[in-house]
Amino acid sequence: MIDNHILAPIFVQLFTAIIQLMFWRKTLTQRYLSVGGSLVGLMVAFRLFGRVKESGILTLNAANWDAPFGIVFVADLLSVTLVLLTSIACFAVSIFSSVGLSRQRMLYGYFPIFHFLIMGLHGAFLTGDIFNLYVYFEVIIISSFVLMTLGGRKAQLEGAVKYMAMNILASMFFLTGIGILYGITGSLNMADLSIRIQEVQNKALIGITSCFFIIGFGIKSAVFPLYYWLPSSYHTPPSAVAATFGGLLTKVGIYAMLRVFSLIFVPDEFTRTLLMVIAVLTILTGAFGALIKTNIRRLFSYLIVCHIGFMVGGIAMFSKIALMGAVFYLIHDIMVKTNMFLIAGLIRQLGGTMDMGKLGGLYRDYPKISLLIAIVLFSLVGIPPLSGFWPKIFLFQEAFAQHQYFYVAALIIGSFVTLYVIAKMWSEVFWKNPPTEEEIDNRFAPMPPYKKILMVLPIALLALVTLYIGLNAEAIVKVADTISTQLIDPSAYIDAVLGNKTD
Amino acid sequence: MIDIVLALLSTVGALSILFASIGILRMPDFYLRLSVTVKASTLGVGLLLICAAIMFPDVSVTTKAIAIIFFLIITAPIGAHMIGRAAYFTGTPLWKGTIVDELAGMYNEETHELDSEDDDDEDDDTPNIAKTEEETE
Amino acid sequence: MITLEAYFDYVILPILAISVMLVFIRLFKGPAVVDRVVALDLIITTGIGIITVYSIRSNQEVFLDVAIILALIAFLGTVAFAYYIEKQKDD
Amino acid sequence: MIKNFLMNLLLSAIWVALTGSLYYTNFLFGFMLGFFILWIMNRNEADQRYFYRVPKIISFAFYFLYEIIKANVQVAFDVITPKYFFKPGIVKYPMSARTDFEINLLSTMISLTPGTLIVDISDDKKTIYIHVMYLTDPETFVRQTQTGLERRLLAILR
Amino acid sequence: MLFTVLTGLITSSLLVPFGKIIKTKWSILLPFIPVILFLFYLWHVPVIANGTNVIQHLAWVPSLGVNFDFRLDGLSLLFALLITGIGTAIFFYGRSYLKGHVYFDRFFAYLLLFMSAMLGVVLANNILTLFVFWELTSISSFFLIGFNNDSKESRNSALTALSITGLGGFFLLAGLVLAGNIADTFIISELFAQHDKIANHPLYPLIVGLVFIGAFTKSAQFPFHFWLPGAMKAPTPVSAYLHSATMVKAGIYLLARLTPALGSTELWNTTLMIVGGFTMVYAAIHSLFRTDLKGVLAYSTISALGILTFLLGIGSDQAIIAASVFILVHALYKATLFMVTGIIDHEAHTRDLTKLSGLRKVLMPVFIAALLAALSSAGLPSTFGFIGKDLIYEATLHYHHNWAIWLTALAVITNIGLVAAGFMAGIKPFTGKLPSEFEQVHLPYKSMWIPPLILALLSLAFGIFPGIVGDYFNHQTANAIAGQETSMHLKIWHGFNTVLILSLATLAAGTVVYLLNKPSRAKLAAIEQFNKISPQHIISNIANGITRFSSVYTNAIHDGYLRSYHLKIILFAELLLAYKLWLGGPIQIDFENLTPLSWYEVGIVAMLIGALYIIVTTRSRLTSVVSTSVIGYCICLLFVFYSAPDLAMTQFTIDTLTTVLFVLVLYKLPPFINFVRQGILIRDAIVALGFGVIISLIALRVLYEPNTTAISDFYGENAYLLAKGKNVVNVILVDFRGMDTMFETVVLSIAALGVYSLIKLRLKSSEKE
Amino acid sequence: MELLLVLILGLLYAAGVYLILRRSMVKLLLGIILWGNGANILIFVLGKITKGSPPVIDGAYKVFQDVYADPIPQALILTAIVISFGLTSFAIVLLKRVYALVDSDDLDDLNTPEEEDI
Amino acid sequence: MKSAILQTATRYLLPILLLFSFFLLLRGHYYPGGGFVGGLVASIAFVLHSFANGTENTMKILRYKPLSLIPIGLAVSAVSVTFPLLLGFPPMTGLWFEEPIPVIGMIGSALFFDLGVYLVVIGVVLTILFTIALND
Ligand code: NA
Ligand code: NA
Repeated sequence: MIDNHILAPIFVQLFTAIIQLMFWRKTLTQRYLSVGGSLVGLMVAFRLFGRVKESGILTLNAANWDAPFGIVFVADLLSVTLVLLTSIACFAVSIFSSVGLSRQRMLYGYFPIFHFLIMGLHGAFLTGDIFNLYVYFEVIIISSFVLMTLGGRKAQLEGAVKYMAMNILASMFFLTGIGILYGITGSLNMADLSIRIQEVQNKALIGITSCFFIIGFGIKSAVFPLYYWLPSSYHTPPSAVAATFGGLLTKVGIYAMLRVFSLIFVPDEFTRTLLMVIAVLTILTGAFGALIKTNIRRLFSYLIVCHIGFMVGGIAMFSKIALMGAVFYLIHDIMVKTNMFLIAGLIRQLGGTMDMGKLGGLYRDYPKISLLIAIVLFSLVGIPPLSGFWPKIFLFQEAFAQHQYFYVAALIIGSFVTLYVIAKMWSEVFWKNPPTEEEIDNRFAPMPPYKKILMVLPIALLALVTLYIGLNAEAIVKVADTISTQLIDPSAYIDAVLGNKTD
Repeated sequence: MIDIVLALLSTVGALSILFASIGILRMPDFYLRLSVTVKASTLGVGLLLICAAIMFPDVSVTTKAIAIIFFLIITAPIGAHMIGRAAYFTGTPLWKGTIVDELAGMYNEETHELDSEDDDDEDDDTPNIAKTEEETE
Repeated sequence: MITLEAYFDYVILPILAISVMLVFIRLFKGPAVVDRVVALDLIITTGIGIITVYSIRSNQEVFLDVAIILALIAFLGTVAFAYYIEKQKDD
Repeated sequence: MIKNFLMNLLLSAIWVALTGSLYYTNFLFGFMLGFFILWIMNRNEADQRYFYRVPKIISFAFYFLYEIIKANVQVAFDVITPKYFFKPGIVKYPMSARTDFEINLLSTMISLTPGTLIVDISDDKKTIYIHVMYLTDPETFVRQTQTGLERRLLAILR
Repeated sequence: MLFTVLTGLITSSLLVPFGKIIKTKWSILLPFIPVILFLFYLWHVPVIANGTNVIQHLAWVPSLGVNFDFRLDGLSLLFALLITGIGTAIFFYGRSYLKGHVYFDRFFAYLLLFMSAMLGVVLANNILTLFVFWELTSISSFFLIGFNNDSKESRNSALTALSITGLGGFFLLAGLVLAGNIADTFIISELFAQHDKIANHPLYPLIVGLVFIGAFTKSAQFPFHFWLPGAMKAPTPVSAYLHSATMVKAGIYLLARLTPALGSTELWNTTLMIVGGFTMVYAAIHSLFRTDLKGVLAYSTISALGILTFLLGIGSDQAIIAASVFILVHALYKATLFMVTGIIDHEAHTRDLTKLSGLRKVLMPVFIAALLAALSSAGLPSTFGFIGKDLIYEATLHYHHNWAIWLTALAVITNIGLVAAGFMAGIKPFTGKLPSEFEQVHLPYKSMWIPPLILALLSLAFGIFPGIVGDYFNHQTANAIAGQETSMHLKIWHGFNTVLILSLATLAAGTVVYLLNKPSRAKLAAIEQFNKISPQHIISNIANGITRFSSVYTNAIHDGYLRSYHLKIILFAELLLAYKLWLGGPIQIDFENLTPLSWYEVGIVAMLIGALYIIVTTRSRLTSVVSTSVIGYCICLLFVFYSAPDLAMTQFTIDTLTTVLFVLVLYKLPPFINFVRQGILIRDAIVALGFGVIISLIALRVLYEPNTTAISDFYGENAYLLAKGKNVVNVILVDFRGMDTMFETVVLSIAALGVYSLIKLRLKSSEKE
Repeated sequence: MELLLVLILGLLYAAGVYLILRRSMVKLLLGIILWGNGANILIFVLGKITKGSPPVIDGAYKVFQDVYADPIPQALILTAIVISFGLTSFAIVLLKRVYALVDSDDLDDLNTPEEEDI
Repeated sequence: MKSAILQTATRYLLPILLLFSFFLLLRGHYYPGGGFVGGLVASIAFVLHSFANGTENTMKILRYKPLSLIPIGLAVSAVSVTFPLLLGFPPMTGLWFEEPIPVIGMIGSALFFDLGVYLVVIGVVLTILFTIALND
């Protein structure tokens, strides 16, 4: 079914950013535009989600050229779910930024670039063309570079250099992969590729090609042994930026893996084993790293790595149940990780630092905010019945069914370490009295009430979504079910894109 | 007939370029290399472009050829002057056989201003001429 | 009878290719950066020649468009190098 | 003078239109034809500068071409023979050219001539410093250039 | 039943906004919550006693099979009554205990949350639902143990408790999911029918292992027991409620609950017997060395939990009956003793057994409660404890192997310890001379001493009328555990038999031990000598080891050097690609289809290679930039040769601009320094060449593949006819694939904005975030 | 000759890798640029390449009369070139800023042990 | 450091290059060229001017900050992409005037799109180079 609304989320962000650029250095206008644009984007995303959920996969042939000749945009349930989640995160971060970010940064284009980033994410989720996906990846990375360096502090720049180098490396692998893929199939449309790749005689070559995508997306999603950029950099930018990154960027890698490996390179035995080994080592690496970090954001960074492993494991097992687990975890993770970094920002406003040793007493001083944060923390840990719990059931189920005991062990270790470090963080940051010798640089207390509300509101909003995911898991399970069905059997996707021509 | 003209023009052009390249390789100092290459190559390329103009009977092609020659003629000396000046300023030595350097000491080191008259109070008047062959290679 | 095509293929283009390589030797040897810049400039100029001949040879005038761009822009690189080599002396 | 030039252009355009073929050679032919007609028509007018200048330009072009070829051959010979014949040097050259355009044209000409290269112009735009390949002595070079290239050039421009 | 679970949850969350109100006199409302729930379950007693089960189903996540499936049978009912009944006592008690505390509201919020969770655990008829509540008990326990969060010890104990039970929880989840997978149902009552299928499955040992880890951590079985004494940092009402009467029994409950599904196998029974047996003896002995009242009680609790595990391990009808009774016995007397300890602590401000004595003079009613509880714990005939002990010995003596005697011996040793421990906690503080410092001690609020007294009296009453208790409560409990009808008839008098003799001997021996064993610091110090080999020590060593390893590992692999990251990434890529290439067999080249070689190309390529060599080796930045230009320029020429004028133009302009940019930025930088050793250079060169070779080989392999040109043919055919352009590349860029171009300009724009901000924006140090 | 292109693309990748393994940030940038060029040539050579016949329809005609080079890789590379220009220019400026802060382009110096306050 | 020769030459080169850049933009649909190369050449013209006369002077010629060209260019291309939506076509659909116009040829939305690209490229390149140059 062809539908022009597919591109609406992208264009809403694009025009928001362009209009903001026209109001260069008018930060108040930009703030209103940002929140307004995000809200419109959110509504558009909801609408699109509703349509796709009702009427199945929608497609749009850009420039009116039939697939595979033009660039096609495809809204299947996976895409629109991610678009919706991104829009929610965008809305929350947008509110948070409007009070949590220094005016200087706003003066130098924070908001337009933020919206370009969101646009890139939407584009990546919606496009049905592999090279177009590459372009969106580039939009994403360049805007993330800029956001990461915005402010230009030393640590930021140091982080940015590493972040940048390795992300460009990822793009290179991705681009090389696309080149080879085009060389063997002569096509770039993913649905078309899905068909053409089966006609290629040289199966070894397909295996080789898939490796480039594994490495490219592997770097993006920060899996072992390609993850280094993430812990090198995620602790450096402003929290609103880190929230966008932490919640969304690595997940694009996971999305791309889901898409490419379901549609083009259906994982063979080797790929699955490889992905599984990667998944297990990623979980362990993230867990080990998280154990020793005392800075909240560094800790969260390693937790991102750890949990990416959960999802990669789901992809590695590549069955309906496993993908349901991975997709559910993806949905949960986007909301929670975004929120975690917003929370880190809030904590920083409250306590003046992100070092657990120097923090303390937040539960005493801000009990209600602390409880709100607790909900998010528990969701992250996967305390049932909160959101992180449900996908693990699927993952355990499938891991046992496929006799992936290392993965089971890794899941347990990863979950446990998450529980432990989060409990430790709670104990240090919220329970412990703050060390007396240091003066607390509390920037929250002197804020006017409306600012305080605007700062907590996005966290509460995301926490609510998280609670919804956890308490109404049935709805999410159904979505994940449909998504994973579509992933396992991409014929619906292919028909929707090429439909008129195949028959 | 046209073929012969074309062959002749292109041969001269190509040889000019070849001489320029031999020149840049052989000349003993930077200024000589610069001096030798710019013109010969411009001439050579110009001749080749004239070949093209003759070869394609279109106005557009002739215009293009003329445009390119025109650009080369304008830009090549300017480029040479810019880089030559930079070289002199950064102290790239002249060949040991150089007989005179009237530019020596004329620059104001701070402002890069160049005088037309010799101010006697300028301290450094020694020409930047190399003593040995190695200094310029 | 030697055709003009063959003459271009086996005489002119090789001469130009050899020229480019000779210039490259200068670029390789230096010794100063200015030498290399001049070599680069000459390589590009020679390249314009090569493109011109190639365009004649393949009977495709569109390649001359590339030559125009080269002629117009190569100069900028030289100017930039000159400008900053000189500026570098200051600091 | 401008009027004559424009008229000449118009005539050549008409010629091209009449013959219906837009080639440079055809245009050039039309231009020459027009020049001739204009010259005939304007023989009695006071302002004859246009008709003197055009031949001057042409003769200057040939002079310059000759100089280039001569110098080129000289340099080429020096380049391919093992022995160096040149005696280079940087010479201070006081210009008569004054306007920017004149200076530019002059320096372009000097630079385009093989064996000479403008190194720099003084900031008061009175002197140019020229790197010369075949230098007997600076004074001779300055004198030859002043009487040769610069004089001919200025004659056209002024 | 759902409402009983939700009541606590809802009231708990209501305390967040209404916390201030509940700190006032309205706090009297709090205890009525458990009261109502208790009455509700009491009302069910007759129904359940008939052998009927009450079942409730409410869909929640049906696709996962996780629903609010509740089932009330004998086992659930017993626990539900314990939870709400003892809960009632604790709520009354705790309301006074914490009167005026700043965080009074929080305390009850946690407690209510806990109560709900615990009810959820025992009522759930779905293993995953059970697990949901199971974890909630751990969490609420975490908050309660850490309630005094100013104290580092409290926080650490909370963390330890959560870590141990949490880790167990994840194992349990894995085990439950696996069991559910095999049985194809998560409904507990349906699992029973699948017993044979599960037990015969090759993964059965794994299930049992995973479930055991969950149960043992929760129920403080050796070697996971040590979190429980630490948990005593919580306020005493919490210890009484969670850490003796209810939560720690969740593990026992789980074992009992799953016995019909997973039990009755060699593996199941033997493991439980070994672990339970060891725990009960180990903890009983340990309890004798403690000087802290709560410490004594903690260890005796562990011991009691060991007994229960042990009984479930024996698995005979008698053992199950014994277990079902002992759960109640223990809950009653231990909750009493804890509350008594709380009163002592509250009034005398110490729990140190070496100091406490003679308190009966000032705390008479409390002493009565304590005495009754101690006697019940000692198993004095006519107390409920006597019945319990009887049944235990009955079970061990009738063990069907010839091990009966050894099992009995273990039980006896444990019980001697428990007798002595009970006396230490219940009698020692009250007897002897009243030291002057305690003369000011007075009775607390009635609401603090009446609840323990009532529980103590119940111990007595149940001991006198065991039949009623047995028929109404424990019989169905035992049936539920056994999964079949058991023959339970509790009697106060069984006649003069071995069991009775053993009971009396235990009592006597225990009394002797109590009299001989004077708690002292020296003895405590003596037993702490063994800490080095204690599980706590070993596990914390392991934890430290893991932390150290994590540190070494993380810092080794994430060492801060970009080039080392790159090296790892590249090596990974090389290994992967090389392996795949090798799998693909020899490479073929189809020379027929290649374009002819021309010499000018060779010249350009040679120059390109030379330029590459310069870049790689030069120490001048400007030279490397010049050479990069050369490369860009050679590529531009190659693009011309291979019919890509647009590409050549763009490549060249962009290359020139990049050069300008480079020069603009670089002229200030000093020359390269040769930083690294020769060996590393060679290594890197090999890695780099390897990568290049791999890519080239892959390219050759692709070249051999036939080209598919359907799409480019379409573009070629329709560029002018449909898209009105003749430069097909441009038509692709602005029409066929215009979306790429649109967003590529966005990339450029962002880069420009980034450059602008990067250069212009300098944050003032005052501006953060 | 495709083999020549294959040779240089391999060398470009190799040189790129070698340079990104160095300590200098300038070399890192050059490495990335070279690698990007290698990728472009790879895309180029894996399409259908042809000499002397650009994908431009001859002025007088509406469709191609002869063989022509595959325009798709060209369009892709064009996009890729422009994108890498954006990335490169940003990276170059980042290098400038890093140099201003750290006073070196040595990547090994980019390890401030704990973060400064942001 | 200024060179009189360069300054004079730039005076002629700037208009020539700008003209040429526009030529490249317009003919892109038929011959090599297009918005990208056109924009690059135009910006190179200004960069050259800035080398000769100093960036401040070039900024004076431009009157507006090059940065402001970016949103304008983006808006032009974004509008030309989304405009077909108003007529019920998918975004980016090529819309053409019926009759060709001399010199330029067929006029259509693709040309506006390319114009947007052209403006963006100028804005981007000049922003980058001038920001750096002015900051030195
Ligand atoms: Na191929
Ligand atoms: Na091919």
